[in-house]
Amino acid sequence: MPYDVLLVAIILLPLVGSFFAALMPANARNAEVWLAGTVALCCTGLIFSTYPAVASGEVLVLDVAWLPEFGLNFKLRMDGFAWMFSGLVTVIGFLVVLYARYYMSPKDPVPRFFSLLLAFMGAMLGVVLSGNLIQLVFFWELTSLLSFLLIGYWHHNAAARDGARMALTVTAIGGLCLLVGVLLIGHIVGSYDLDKVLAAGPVIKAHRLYLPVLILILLGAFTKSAQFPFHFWLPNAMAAPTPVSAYLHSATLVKLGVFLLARLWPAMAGTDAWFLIVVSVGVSTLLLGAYLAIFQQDLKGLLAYSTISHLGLITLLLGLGSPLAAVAAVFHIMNHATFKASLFMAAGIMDHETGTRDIRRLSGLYRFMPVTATLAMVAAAAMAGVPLLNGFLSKEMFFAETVENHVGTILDHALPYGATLAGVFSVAYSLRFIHGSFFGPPPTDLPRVPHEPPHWMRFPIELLVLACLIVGIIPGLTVAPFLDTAVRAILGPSTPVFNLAVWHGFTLPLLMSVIALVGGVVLYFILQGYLAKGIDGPPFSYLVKDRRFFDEIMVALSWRLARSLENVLGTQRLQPQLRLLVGTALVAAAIPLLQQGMGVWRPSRSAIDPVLAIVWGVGIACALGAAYQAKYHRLAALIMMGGAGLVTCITFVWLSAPDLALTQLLVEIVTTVLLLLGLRWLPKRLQGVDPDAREGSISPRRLRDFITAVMAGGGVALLAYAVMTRPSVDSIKQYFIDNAYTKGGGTNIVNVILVDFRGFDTFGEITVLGVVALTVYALLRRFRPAADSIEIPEQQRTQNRYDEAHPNRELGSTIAESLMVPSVIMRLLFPVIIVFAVFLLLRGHDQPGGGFVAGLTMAIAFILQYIGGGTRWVEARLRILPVRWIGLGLLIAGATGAAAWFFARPFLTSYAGYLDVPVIGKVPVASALAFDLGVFALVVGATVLILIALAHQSIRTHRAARAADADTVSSAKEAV
Amino acid sequence: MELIIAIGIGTLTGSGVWLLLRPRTFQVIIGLSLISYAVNLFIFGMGRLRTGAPPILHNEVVDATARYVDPVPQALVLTAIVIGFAMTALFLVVLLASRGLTGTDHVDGREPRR
Amino acid sequence: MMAAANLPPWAALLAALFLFVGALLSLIGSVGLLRFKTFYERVHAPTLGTTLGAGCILIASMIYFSVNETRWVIHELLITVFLTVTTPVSLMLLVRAADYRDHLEGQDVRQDAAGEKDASSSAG
Amino acid sequence: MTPALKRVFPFPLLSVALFVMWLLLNQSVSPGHLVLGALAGLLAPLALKLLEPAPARIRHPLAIVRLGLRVLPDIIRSNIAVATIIIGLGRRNRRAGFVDIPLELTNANGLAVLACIITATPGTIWVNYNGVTGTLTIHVLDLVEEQEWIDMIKRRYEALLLEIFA
Amino acid sequence: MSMLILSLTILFAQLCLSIAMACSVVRLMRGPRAQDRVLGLDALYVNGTLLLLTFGIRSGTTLYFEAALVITVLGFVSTAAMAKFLMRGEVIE
Amino acid sequence: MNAISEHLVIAPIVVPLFAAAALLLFDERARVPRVTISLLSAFGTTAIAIMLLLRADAIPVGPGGAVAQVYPLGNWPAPFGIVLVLDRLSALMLVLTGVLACASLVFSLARWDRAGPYFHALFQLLLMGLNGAFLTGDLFNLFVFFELLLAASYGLLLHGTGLTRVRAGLQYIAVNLAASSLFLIGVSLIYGVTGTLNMADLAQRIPAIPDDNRMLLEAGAAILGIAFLVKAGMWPLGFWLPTAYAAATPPVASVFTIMTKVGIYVVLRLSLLLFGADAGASAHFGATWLLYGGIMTIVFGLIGVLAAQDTSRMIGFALLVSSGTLLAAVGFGARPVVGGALYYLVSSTLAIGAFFLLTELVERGRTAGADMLAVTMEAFGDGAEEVSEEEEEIGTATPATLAVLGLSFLACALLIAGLPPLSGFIAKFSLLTAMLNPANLANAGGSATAVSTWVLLVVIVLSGLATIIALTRAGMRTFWSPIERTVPRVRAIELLPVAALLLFCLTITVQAGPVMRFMQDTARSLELAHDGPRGILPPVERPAPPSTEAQP
Ligand code: NA
Ligand code: NA
Repeated sequence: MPYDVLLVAIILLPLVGSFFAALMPANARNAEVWLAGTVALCCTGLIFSTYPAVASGEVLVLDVAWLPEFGLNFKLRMDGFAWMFSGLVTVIGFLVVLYARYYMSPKDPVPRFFSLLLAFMGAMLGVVLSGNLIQLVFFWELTSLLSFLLIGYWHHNAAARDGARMALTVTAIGGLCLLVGVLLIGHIVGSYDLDKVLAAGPVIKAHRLYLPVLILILLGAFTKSAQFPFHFWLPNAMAAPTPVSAYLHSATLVKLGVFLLARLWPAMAGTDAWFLIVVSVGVSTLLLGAYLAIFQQDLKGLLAYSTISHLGLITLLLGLGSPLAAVAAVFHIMNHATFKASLFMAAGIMDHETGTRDIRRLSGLYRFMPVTATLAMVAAAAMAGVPLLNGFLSKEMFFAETVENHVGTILDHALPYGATLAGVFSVAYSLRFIHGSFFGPPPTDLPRVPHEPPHWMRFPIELLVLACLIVGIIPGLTVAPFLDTAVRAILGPSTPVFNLAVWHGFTLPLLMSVIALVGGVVLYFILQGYLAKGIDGPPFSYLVKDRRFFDEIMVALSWRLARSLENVLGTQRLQPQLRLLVGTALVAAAIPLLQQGMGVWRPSRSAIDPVLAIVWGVGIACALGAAYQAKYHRLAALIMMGGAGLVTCITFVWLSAPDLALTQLLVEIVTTVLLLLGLRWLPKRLQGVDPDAREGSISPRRLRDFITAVMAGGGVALLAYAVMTRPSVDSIKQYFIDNAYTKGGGTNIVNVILVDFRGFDTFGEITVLGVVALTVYALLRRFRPAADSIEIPEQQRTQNRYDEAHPNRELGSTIAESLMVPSVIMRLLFPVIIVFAVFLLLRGHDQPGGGFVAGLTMAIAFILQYIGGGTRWVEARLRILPVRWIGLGLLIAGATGAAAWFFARPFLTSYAGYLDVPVIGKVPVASALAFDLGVFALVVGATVLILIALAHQSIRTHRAARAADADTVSSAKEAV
Repeated sequence: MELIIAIGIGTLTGSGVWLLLRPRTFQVIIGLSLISYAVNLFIFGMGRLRTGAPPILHNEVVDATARYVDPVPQALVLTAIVIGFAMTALFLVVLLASRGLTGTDHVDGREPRR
Repeated sequence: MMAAANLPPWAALLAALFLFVGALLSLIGSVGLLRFKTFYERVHAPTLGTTLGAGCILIASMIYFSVNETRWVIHELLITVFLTVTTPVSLMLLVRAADYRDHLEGQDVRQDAAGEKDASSSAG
Repeated sequence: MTPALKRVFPFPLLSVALFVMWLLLNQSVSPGHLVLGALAGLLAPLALKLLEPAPARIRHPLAIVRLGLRVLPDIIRSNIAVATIIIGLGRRNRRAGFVDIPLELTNANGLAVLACIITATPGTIWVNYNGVTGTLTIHVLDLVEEQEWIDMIKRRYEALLLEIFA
Repeated sequence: MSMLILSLTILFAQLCLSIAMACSVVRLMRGPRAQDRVLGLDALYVNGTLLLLTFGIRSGTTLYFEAALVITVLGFVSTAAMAKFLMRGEVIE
Repeated sequence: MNAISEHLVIAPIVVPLFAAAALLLFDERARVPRVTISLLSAFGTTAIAIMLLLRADAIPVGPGGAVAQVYPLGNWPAPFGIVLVLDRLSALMLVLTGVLACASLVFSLARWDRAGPYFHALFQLLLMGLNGAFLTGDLFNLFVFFELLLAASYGLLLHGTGLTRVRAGLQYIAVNLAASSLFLIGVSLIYGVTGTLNMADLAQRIPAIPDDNRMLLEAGAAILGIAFLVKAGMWPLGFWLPTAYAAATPPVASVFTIMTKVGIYVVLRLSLLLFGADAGASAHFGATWLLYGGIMTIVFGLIGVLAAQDTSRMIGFALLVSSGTLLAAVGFGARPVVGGALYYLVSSTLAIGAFFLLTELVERGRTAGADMLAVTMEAFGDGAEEVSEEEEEIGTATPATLAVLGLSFLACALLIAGLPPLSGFIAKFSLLTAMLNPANLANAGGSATAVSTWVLLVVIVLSGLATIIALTRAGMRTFWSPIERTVPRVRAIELLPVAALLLFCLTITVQAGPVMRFMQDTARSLELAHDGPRGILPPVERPAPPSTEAQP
């Protein structure tokens, strides 16, 4: 198999496997295991098959362009280090799969488990094999996500949920830091390619952004590897099923942080900052983790803190910056993976067989499960650094490195003591793990009767423990070449010669080991009394409950702070929003004016016309009056608005815009009727009772609004004046004037623009009208009036009472009398207005008028009948289907536009010509007229629909009110 | 003349904005209407003002000497009027629906807390 | 401003006369609207403008355009007709409305002459 | 009028009026507009027919002209009268008031014409018509003698209207 | 000369009509009752129409005629609607 | 103008229009024909949009810009008549609109289209408005289409009515009406100073504007910009957005996702076209404001994402984040950033659109008030620490529906938060790397980076984090809730659109290379969009000589 295919296969196999695992039925436990196991084994095989090449120093590469624009290639890159790591991932992955077969309950939904596990394996391999830093981050984030899902596998369990979320939050923060760090590396190096980045070490270290990059990358690594102060998520992740813990939290996921440190070691390590930060974090984690591990009552908790401690150890080693330390780090990565995975599995077996992981309740299990106990003891001994086991070797190398002098600071000098102390702690907790659970009197009151697990469940542990032993006894023959291959990939030519041997003679490190062993045993027996009291955690630990602390910070930041900030920075009320809108627009417009000078003050281009001035005096009075009255005197405001509208309309006439005047006027009329129709549904408001005024203060809000209004008015006036007093610019208008008749076939230039030059605008505009009409109709169909406006208006009630009180009158005769004459006239006007509408429609192209004006006129003709005769009366006689009018109007206008296609012209291309009709003579024929007809139909339909839909509410609610009355009457009768 | 129109536009805008910022829906709709008058006049003014020069051709020939007012803003205003009308209608119905469903005519659909 | 300046004097003067009378009448009507004390009196005032006032101005317009364009320009007649037909509608309705509203507030309208109170005029 | 013609021209006067209106609106008597005007006169009344207006049978179309000639000077006279009142030249002790007038006219169209006349004439305004009692109430700006108004309205206008709309 | 007189008369007439509009708007603002305001608006419309007619004479074009016609034919609709609203509390029943 | 294909440009506007008109002629009860028309139109429009995209992509980017086709409506030449302009950007937006619309429409067929009358007609008209806004090359015509799409959106937002919708609708409409007034003032001011409405013509005239008119032009552009930014939801103009979108029915909210993008589209197009590097004294006008406004929008959005109590509102805020990111990217201005932003636009629009659909399906099985409860439980603890020993450590099987919903939720969350493996990550990465290396990664060489870039970078990263936290919270309380929930009844046509949208995201992830190449070409063509031989304006001297040639 060519290497590139092989590399892809290594990544793809688990991912594809994950997909198929997800599809299996919920109880297909064995099938899942077969699938997952096969995948893991295949991957292992593939990885091992590359060993000869890798061992010879070759770097296998697959490079596929993915996002070449931004330097992101899909690049897989297998060197010695990646080989070692990927091997670890797949081998332990296989063992965990096997173990999980027996660990998971038949009732557990295994497809999800194995699917996630395989996906995780794929993501891990993706990180490890990444040859592009962005791709590395890509898979890195994926591992965070999948670990979240795996920790939360038993999501009905609150601890699992919280642990998962905490893990995700912490590692996601780290992941984002890493992303930024990597982006900065790209910025510095000019590439995200790992090879290029590793080669650019000196450039990076010399760059002014080195420190930020370093900190960001380290944040990514430390959060992932649970380094102090980000260690707290790992113990909380122990709510995951044990196979997950064994896999993620010993061998793989948490190793990614140190993997990254090692991977970027050539590019980043070796500076003072690196040493200071990495070593101090490493040593704190090492000590803190080990110390806290002693006091855990949960087997898995103990292992979690121990893992933290060991990761601290590896971090520390990588921080030292010496090649030998790097060798030790890589070696310990392997060793820790083997013994910690086996210990997790052992803890899981105990949990599985006894129903608890609480060291306080476990005791004397050796009698029930001697084989497991023996295996666990060997693994724990490896963890404690007992000679002849692999842990001893790497720990000795570690001790030796701490003794070396690196940069000569206090920290450097203090390291041996710290290391020894950590050794003492680790012996103590290892002893506690073994002694607390396997020795002592037989356990009482366990949920289950303990016994040995099935053999195949123990098999992974046996294999791993065997590895511990072999490596521990004959390292040079077994692990040395692999280690060398891995380390060479990191250190390259500077790889030191190292000698893996059990016995180096009586050295300082050996002394440290002895002190650690003896001290650890002593410490354990001193602490036994305290531990037996059953307190979870070290003395005074109740003061700092990291999980609670984390939760509270999260809630405070992400919820309480966010909510109060949202209220400060935003609002859900309309008034402030509008105020901001107006204010922002004011500021936006003011900035260029203020920056470049106003240039506004020029004399008017024409003299002040006293008549127009008086007319505008009227208009201004109306505008101000409307603003003043709109709250308490709605009708008055409406009337004044009408006045302002009239003045606007007169202005249009004055300033040569007859079409505008016509349209404005008609719209004015329809709007007035519309608002009047709405007025009936608004609440009564009496002057003096102001629901919006706050007691005893002239509202500063009103003052602010007043200033805003004045500024907005002034601003708009200023802009208008500035433009109007400037000479006109070279405008597109001349084209319209020149071509309106010759090419547009009409003399009314405005109308020709509307239906021809810019007919598309009109097309859109009528569609808007149609849409609004439909919306209004839809909304009103479900209209529900407020309780206090359901009643028939007071006037009508009085008049009805009057009619009922007089014997010779019947209900409604008052209104009939009042409307008798007006309705006769209104009816008579119906055909007149229709003819008028047709007139306006037909002449539009040449004179003021047009489809819209005609349509409104027609609509008013209808409305007038409704006003005069009432809804029922009209609808008994006229059947108007306004929605059809709208649809028809759209169709006509659209079809007129589309007709041009048949003449191979663009949409809306017009045709204007003359038709010779006998007797009558030449008749102008313009497609624009057909278009205007569409406009007309639509406007009629829309306007009538809106008005009538609103008018119908009255009779609907009258009906309802009457029905309610009848109900009360009948119920009263029943009561009697 | 420009001055009068500018002051008129300003007053309409100012009154409209004042109403726009008021708490009652009816005030807002009147405000929007006043603003739309102002905007229409503003657009219209952008073609510069001219008396007695309506954009209607005489005798069906373009008289090069005749100076017509700029027809483009007029066409724009016509479109704006129509759309403004539609929107006023819509806003009215929505405010009525809001009044019906919430029982109040406050713009936020609830009476302000005291 | 005047687009055509070739009106014969008689026409110009006649048009001016009608215009003068019409505008004055309309103004007087509106002054009346302002001066009268009660609604029922005020309601009479605008009719000055809608009848003779408008009529005179329309006649002036007809004279002006007919002479100016040397053809009958009499479409102003339409305005006259429509004014006569439509003004009464709103006035009648308005009077009826005032009648009811007074009634509602307990004022006996038929005897009432003065002393209208400014009650809240907003309805709805 | 034959029933067929009646169906085509339900309101002949209206048809004529609309035809004239069309020509006036277009300021043209070109053949095209004559046709269109005829169409308007033909079709638009059908819209009115849908509304089922009160039947209006006009007996004496010429009486309409007479009525117009009678109303016109009245309006001019009233204009002057009201104008004098407004500028303060009227009598000091002017009294405004309501006048009830018993009417014989019951046709809705006739009443409508009367209403227009009364309201259009400055100084008088139509207030109410009680359909049960047949009483018309008007408001008069300068009420000298109630009976004088009653007589004038009945004699000058109602009589003619009764003649037109029997 | 006669044209000058006519011009001056037109100006006078326009001033009269615009002052008439101002009077109407004073009534419209002052009320005191809603019917007075509506009446004011009605008068404002009429005066506005007449002003447009004089403007037509002043500019010598009949193009503004339609605007005036529309006010007379349809302008009463809004005042009528207002009156009906005052009378019945509803425009369309 | 002979081939039918030439007229294809206008089809995205006309097809929905005719569909809407036809829908109005059918009775409300005739469901089958109405649904058929609606679907045919939506899918047909989308297919046409894809064809147009291919056509636009075939035009090489050169000094003359890269306008694929100019369609003169009414056969009037630019700048006098209105023209439609097809280029990469407009085609891209058309396709995006179409895809989102198809998904929402199909989704709505399960139940929502019957929540009120005229859903399909309004939907088609919204499509018409959107497509028109994307295609038009005329500033005032843009206003018309804006109003059209707004009007339809008002109708659709209020579809189904009810208290929340009406209350939100009132705000939405009031704000947008005020903004429309600003639009008009801005457009007319620009016309008053430049004498043209055609965008390309404007771009040509702006450099030559005399200095004593320039401030008016800029004031007009600023006012116009405010109107667009209201639509885009920029802080402090976008507070209405989360409320309105949360209130809308899910398919409507989903299709609304594209509406914020209309504002951004216009800002992008106009700021590069009118105020690009060649705009003389007005070059880069407003860019700084966009940058800072965008940053503030992201900040506000991320705060809102955290503070939101229900998922739809949260998505609304995520939409603000997306808007802010895009605005800031537009303000940033560099071509690779714009290219990255376009990719981000597509990815985030599809993701948020899918999420709006999904949320309703997910929430269907939940009891009201569960959201609030979950938050308070998290905040004040629910005694979960005392996990009982005996608690059975055995999982519960997830029903298939829930599993699919959960997976989709996860996918949406990843997309929005910008986490791998979907396009969200690619988008965010592209933006960030382009920001850091605005010239080119290869010769970045540690060039100096402005403070605003760092701020933007931090804010974008933080927004991702906030999204992760908030969506984890939302997802956990939805899918991992200890509160008993019924499995929602979900129909296949409801899941299908969500899946399709997510699949689309997956496709652009895998095909990131070619897609990004297209985006970069788009960005480049926007920069080069000056009038040239293939440009929008005819190569004639202005003013055009009056031609006596008769119109056909
Ligand atoms: Na040392
Ligand atoms: Na124990």
